[in-house]
Amino acid sequence: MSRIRAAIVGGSGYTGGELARLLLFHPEVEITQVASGSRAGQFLHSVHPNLRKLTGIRFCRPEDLMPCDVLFLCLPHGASAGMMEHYRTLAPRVIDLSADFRLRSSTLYQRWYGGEHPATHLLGEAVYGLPELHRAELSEATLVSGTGCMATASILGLAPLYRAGLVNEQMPLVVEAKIGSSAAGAAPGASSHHPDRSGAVRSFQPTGHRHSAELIQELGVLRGQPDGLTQSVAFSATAVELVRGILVTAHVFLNEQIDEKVLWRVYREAYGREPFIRIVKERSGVYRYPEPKILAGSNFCDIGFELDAAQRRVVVMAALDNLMKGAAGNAVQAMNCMFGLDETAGLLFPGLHPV
Amino acid sequence: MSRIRAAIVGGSGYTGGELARLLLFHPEVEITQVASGSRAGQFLHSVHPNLRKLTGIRFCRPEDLMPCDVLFLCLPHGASAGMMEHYRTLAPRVIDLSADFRLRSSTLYQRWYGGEHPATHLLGEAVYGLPELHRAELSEATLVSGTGCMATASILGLAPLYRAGLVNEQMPLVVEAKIGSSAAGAAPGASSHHPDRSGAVRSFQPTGHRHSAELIQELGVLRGQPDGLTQSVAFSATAVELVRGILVTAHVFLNEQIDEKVLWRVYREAYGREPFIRIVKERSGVYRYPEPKILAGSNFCDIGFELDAAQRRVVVMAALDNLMKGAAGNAVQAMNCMFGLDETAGLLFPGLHPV
Amino acid sequence: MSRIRAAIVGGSGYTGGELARLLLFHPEVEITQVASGSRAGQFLHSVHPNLRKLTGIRFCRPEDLMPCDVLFLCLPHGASAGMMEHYRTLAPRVIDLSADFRLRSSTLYQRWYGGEHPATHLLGEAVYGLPELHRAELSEATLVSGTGCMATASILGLAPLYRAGLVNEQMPLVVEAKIGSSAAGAAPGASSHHPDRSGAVRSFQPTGHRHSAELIQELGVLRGQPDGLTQSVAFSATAVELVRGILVTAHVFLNEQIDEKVLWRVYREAYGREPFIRIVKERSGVYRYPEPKILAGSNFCDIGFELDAAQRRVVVMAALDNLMKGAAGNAVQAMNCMFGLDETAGLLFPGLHPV
Amino acid sequence: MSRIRAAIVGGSGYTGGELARLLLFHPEVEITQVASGSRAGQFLHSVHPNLRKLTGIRFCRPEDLMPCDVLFLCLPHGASAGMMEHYRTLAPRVIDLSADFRLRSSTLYQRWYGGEHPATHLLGEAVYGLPELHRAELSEATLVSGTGCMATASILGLAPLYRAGLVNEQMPLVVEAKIGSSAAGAAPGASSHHPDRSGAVRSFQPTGHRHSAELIQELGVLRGQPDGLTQSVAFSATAVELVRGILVTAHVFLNEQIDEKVLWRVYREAYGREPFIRIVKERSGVYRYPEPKILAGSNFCDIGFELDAAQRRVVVMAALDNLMKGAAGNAVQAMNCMFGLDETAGLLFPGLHPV
Amino acid sequence: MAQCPECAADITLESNAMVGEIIYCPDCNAELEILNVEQPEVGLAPQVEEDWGE
Amino acid sequence: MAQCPECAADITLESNAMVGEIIYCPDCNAELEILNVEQPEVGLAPQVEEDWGE
Ligand SMILES: NC(=O)c1ccc[n+]([C@@H]2O[C@H](COP(=O)([O-])OP(=O)(O)OC[C@H]3O[C@@H](n4cnc5c(N)ncnc54)[C@H](OP(=O)(O)O)[C@@H]3O)[C@@H](O)[C@H]2O)c1
Ligand SMILES: NC(=O)c1ccc[n+]([C@@H]2O[C@H](COP(=O)([O-])OP(=O)(O)OC[C@H]3O[C@@H](n4cnc5c(N)ncnc54)[C@H](OP(=O)(O)O)[C@@H]3O)[C@@H](O)[C@H]2O)c1
Ligand SMILES: NC(=O)c1ccc[n+]([C@@H]2O[C@H](COP(=O)([O-])OP(=O)(O)OC[C@H]3O[C@@H](n4cnc5c(N)ncnc54)[C@H](OP(=O)(O)O)[C@@H]3O)[C@@H](O)[C@H]2O)c1
Ligand SMILES: NC(=O)c1ccc[n+]([C@@H]2O[C@H](COP(=O)([O-])OP(=O)(O)OC[C@H]3O[C@@H](n4cnc5c(N)ncnc54)[C@H](OP(=O)(O)O)[C@@H]3O)[C@@H](O)[C@H]2O)c1
Ligand SMILES: [Zn+2]
Ligand SMILES: [Zn+2]
Repeated sequence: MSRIRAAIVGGSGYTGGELARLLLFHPEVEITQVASGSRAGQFLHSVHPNLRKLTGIRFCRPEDLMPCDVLFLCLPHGASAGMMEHYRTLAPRVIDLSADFRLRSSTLYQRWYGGEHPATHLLGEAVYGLPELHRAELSEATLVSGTGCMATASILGLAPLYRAGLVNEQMPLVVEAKIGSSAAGAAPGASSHHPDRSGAVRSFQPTGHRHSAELIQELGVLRGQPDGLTQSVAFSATAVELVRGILVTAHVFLNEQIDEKVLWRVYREAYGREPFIRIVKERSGVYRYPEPKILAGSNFCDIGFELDAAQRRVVVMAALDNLMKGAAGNAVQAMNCMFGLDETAGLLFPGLHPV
Repeated sequence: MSRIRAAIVGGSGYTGGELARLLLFHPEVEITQVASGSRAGQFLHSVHPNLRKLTGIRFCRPEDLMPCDVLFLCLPHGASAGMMEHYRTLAPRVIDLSADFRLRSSTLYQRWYGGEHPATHLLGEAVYGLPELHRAELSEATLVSGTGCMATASILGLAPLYRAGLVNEQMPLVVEAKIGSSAAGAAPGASSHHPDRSGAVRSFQPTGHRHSAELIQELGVLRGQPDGLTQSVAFSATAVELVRGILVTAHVFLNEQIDEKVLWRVYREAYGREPFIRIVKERSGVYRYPEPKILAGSNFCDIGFELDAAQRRVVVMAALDNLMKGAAGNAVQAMNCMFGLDETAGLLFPGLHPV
Repeated sequence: MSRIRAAIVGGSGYTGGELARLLLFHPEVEITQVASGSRAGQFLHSVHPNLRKLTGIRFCRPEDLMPCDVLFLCLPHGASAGMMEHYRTLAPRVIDLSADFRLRSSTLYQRWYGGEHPATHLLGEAVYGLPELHRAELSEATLVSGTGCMATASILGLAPLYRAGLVNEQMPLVVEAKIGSSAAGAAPGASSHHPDRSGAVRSFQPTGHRHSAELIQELGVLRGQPDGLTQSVAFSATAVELVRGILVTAHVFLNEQIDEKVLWRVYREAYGREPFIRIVKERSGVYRYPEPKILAGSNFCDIGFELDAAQRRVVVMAALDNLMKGAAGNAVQAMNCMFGLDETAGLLFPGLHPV
Repeated sequence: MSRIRAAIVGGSGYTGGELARLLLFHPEVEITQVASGSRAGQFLHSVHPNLRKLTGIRFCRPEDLMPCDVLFLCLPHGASAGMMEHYRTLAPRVIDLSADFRLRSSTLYQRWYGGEHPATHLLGEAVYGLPELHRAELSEATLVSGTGCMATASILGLAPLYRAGLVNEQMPLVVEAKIGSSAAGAAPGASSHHPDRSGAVRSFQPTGHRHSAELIQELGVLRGQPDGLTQSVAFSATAVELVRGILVTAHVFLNEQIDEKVLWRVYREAYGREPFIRIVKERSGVYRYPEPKILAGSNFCDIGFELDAAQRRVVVMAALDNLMKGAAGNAVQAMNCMFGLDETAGLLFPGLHPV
Repeated sequence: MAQCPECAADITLESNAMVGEIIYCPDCNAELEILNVEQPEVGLAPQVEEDWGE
Repeated sequence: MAQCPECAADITLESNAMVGEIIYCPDCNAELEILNVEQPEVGLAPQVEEDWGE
């Protein structure tokens, strides 16, 4: 079989570069083009120095994109929705890593993103590209949305509890995400200036964070609440000293008194056969719970939990690399699903230790 | 007036070293002795290199301690309680930075620390050494307890809301602390080994953290619940890449619909005249909320908040340096209260930027 | 005596902010104005968050500067030279932290900075503001130049060897500086973008670094070579993961076989009475040689050395905080000299450990 | 062909873990055993958390090692030499990552390591396992030594200049290495305690560093000086804030006036066909010279240079990951040479950006 | 004395303050426009939302 | 097949397993003592709580 021809738009950014790295080594894919408005003509390695000596590809201009089998969009929020009709003429399958097609409902979109969605007629077609929850739909999909990096960790961490009906939805769901600097993309600015960003433990948007909407949508689906979870969701994010990586700590309250073995069973049943999810909960050692740093470059989402039986409370921890399982890696996994490939193709790097 | 003669036990550790630094420059204090079991005879700067050329003091053996005006204990949890009678013969005023005398109730102690308290008869005498809440008692106190570093940030951040009766105590209080590596003290081990600790975002004790007990006690007092707050308290802590510093993010739910100006008023009234508390809540710039890194070496606790009116929820953020307002700085402030000195004496360093 | 009235130009930058911090707590100084073109009208703490609650000063426009006793210029290289006549009408004493007046010779300036110096007639008046080498001249000076941060560490580290005539000038002097990100100032850009700058070990200008010129000038003076040291000087700089701090490692070859005690004597004689220089050379412990991190916020320059007797070689290590002894702290020390104050006034902060 | 059966001794350490990671994904290798004295019976992932869910292997006791095709020794210096006869009975090919067999000459060994070598009769058989310099010998070798991590970077960076006879050996060679914390191995201690090690820029052994011996041996071979380079070698190392990675900055002086194109030619000829060496020297962008952080997990050694024509000086920069090209990656590359495999087998991971 | 519309801080106008002038709130750093000098009053100045993270 | 008393993971004993031997749970890394080999059973081995942070 000939290789899948893939192209990338927004290839000079961080998710674009990560996709290029992954697809270069993907056994079934050939990169045909990588577009960049600002770097057209330059070699990929002028922006992504890790790719030096590995490829001679140069960035093309976005307007020079040619038809291909699958097109990855790695543009800022808002940049792809208006152009989506055009992009779909270029490829029968499009994967958009931005937030533009993550929400099914234009109402939910409007509430969290403000303003009308520029292409509401496409919302119904797009699939939320999380293989663990939407594997079957992905095999048929032609328009797939990437997933929010903190949302991915939160949803994967919490899904088993919601699906099992264990959560007391009268009580709030509190989710605290700790996140590295690469999540904000490649454009420099005052908030990413090293002397100020270094060593930061910085709250941004303690309330009203947009990733909440994805939790509300996806956990809602699991609860049979198609208009979104009705439970109170308190999501906050704190930037920490880290380039890649997210750790989400979620506090949920339970309907009933259970013991920890129930949690083990629920998580094992949900994820025992998932190639990219690992349950991490150890009684000894240094790495007892999910730790994002050892996931840099890997597509794993590591998930742990701890029961506070007295308070009928579970603390769930989920870690991933925001550029991998939180963006490009997950997009490749979704692509593998769409094309019926082995889901792990091109995603075998296990992560480093120490690091 | 002659200078206050102060001595330090456990002076080779991190809080002991920080105290030595502060007291060396304190205008009303003279350090008479610094005891260390492991370093006796050596110069202070052999362990605390920042003190080189600033003092010729050498560590003495703990058993060679002589009478003084105030004795600071900087020992691990459990080490001072059993010896407290002895220490009190050495000085009319003792400040114990460990957890041994933080809790008023031996029941609460037993629940959270496990085992009988070794000196229950002293529990009634000890004052929880947080000047912002116990200033009056401190002026009379002879046995003062230091405060837990994460507890201090949490309590100071939340006290105004609890005192004002704004909190819905039917809902849980969720507190997530992010904390640097110096909080674990000076003894090396596998979990502090640099290749493994560096860049970590590591949950430790997601449930059952002992600092919860201090919140329960102190917020309980503010609510007229002398046996401790009855509200469900979900406290978790995550170690992040930082040496000094804590950021606490607390989620509370409110009794009533309020607007943000009410919060401004409540916090201004509580802390407008406090020398070491600053309200940090800005509409622009990079440092909009409390940020621990700029507090390294300073005695400030910076506090911010954000209202989620729709969900009747407040997110409170509080930052401090665990070795300063979270330990040694606060202990000096408490000492200043005990001796009727200007509360800011010896504590004027403002912190650095950038850093 | 009334306080010295000091004003700062370029107060929104890093050295300007550091000066503001130092002068706010200086016992003999009162800050009259802090000028900023971009932030006029805003409070100092909107840019320098550590100063919140400590001062109500607002930035003024540069054109609104009024006469004062001493004016500090914290502008980029090239911005002050052309305006110097104007600044000198505002204050009888001017301290310029930029590189514009560091070199005595317009030839040397042209060789290293390219282009004619814009105010050659002032070069003769300006004093290289390093108190350890130019204390006497400073007491008379009206125009004082700040010193290059890496140059300061290098010169202070090497001066004793050169003055003592120990160095074999037929062999090269090799100086390797490791430096933190704040040395590049407050303006964000691609090279200071956190995901790229974080964890970097990045060579910049491996050859031809301008700080070489200061070494050549100042070490030349010590060798009686007024046109600059004739020895081959190989200076290179590497940016490392650090916000504040410099470590310089210098390799020199010696004229004669000596033993290490000679070095001890030479350094002791040079620096035994210097308040801000410490010799750091220990046989045990973790901090055996100068370490910049414990100097953050302090005005110390720590200096160590090691003899390689077999090769007649000395390795000199010198550490400092680039914003303190490498810029603002040194400028305050120079001001203290100019006004005949205690040289340590306002500069007593000892630095932190751990940090 | 059946897979090569490989076993690892010292598998609980950092280089042992890295080898396990590499060999697990090596297309031609099967790991038969991983020995550890301290962890026998435990799963690999209890120490190397990145390997969770990837292998069910448990550590065996060193005394339970069974015959295999190739044995990797990942023990501290001094631990393997005395046991080497025994290890060679277990496998026809042994690769020892320690320093025990790096030096050909027992005299050189004695000068730099002190004391008699415990197995001098084997020194002649061992091959210095750097494929770029000893590819042919490796194909025949039965005892191969790993290479010092800083030595590897230095030798690879300098070899082209020495081979080309460009270096003025009357002048000193000055090499300054910057290095991360994983180079010191997995055992915790005071110098690796995070609060003290974090942000460090710490000189260790400014003179007399043992890696000098490898430079002297290998560069000597290139100059036809079998007893070692006679030139004065000044090697120093500085620990910086980094877990993995080395940047070496070397200053050499030249015999003749050349222009930079000569250097380009020399380096291209030396390394144009080397799969793991890249010349990095760009005129623009952020990554103009070798940068270790983007090499984490990759087997590349990136090399750059800059000419100071006026002083007939070249500054050479070389970067690598100490656990990869500096240890385990290079050992796998050497193994590939020994078994006649594609040299890049199992070593394709390109490194990450950003990171 | 004017009040900050964002955080209700007391804002003292300087003697030479003019209507239309932009000042900053000392507490919340809001950009404020002076609306009235006699009966001190300030309003929030229109502000572009900067991107400052994620 | 034995069950981990901590996390209920299936634990397969090796053919040469002996009563009293210490093994580890592949899922939760608990230290387990083999209590019975015929009817596979394991119990939690007494473990000293290490200090691993704060
Ligand atoms: N970073 C993450 O961790 C992460 C995780 C999950 C999802 N995402 C999403 O993935 C998308 C890309 O993120 P990123 O981090 O890769 O961003 P990025 O590094 O900022 O890169 C975005 C690229 O898009 C191009 N671009 C910028 N503005 C544009 C515009 N107005 N119109 C068209 N092209 C424009 C730029 O390339 P040229 O100017 O060269 O064309 C730029 O390199 C975003 O929507 C983000 O929300 C990111
Ligand atoms: N680190 C923080 O951020 C922080 C904050 C708030 C409160 N605290 C509390 O302050 C206390 C001291 O903390 P730290 O961080 O300074 O600890 P540390 O760095 O570990 O120092 C404790 C010192 O106590 C001495 N010591 C150790 N074990 C002892 C024992 N069994 N009996 C008597 N002395 C012993 C040791 O000195 P010698 O062996 O030389 O005598 C050691 O240097 C602890 O109770 C801690 O909970 C710490
Ligand atoms: N950073 C260090 O470690 C260090 C050490 C030693 C010496 N120095 C020297 O000290 C000087 C200041 O360094 P810094 O790090 O403070 O720089 P910085 O953070 O970039 O600040 C410089 C300030 O100068 C003002 N400015 C910028 N461009 C200007 C221009 N063209 N004309 C007039 N004003 C301008 C800016 O303020 P407004 O736009 O608000 O007016 C800016 O805040 C430099 O000459 C530097 O070489 C720095
Ligand atoms: N780290 C690097 O960057 C690097 C680079 C190049 C070369 N090397 C060399 O590679 C070797 C291993 O380095 P490493 O960093 O992997 O060290 P490490 O992390 O300290 O691991 C060494 C392992 O050897 C075992 N061991 C320790 N002491 C022993 C002894 N006395 N006898 C037998 N076994 C012992 C230990 O395992 P058990 O106790 O469980 O058996 C330990 O896990 C060293 O010789 C080092 O110089 C290291
Ligand atoms: Zn305001
Ligand atoms: Zn188990």
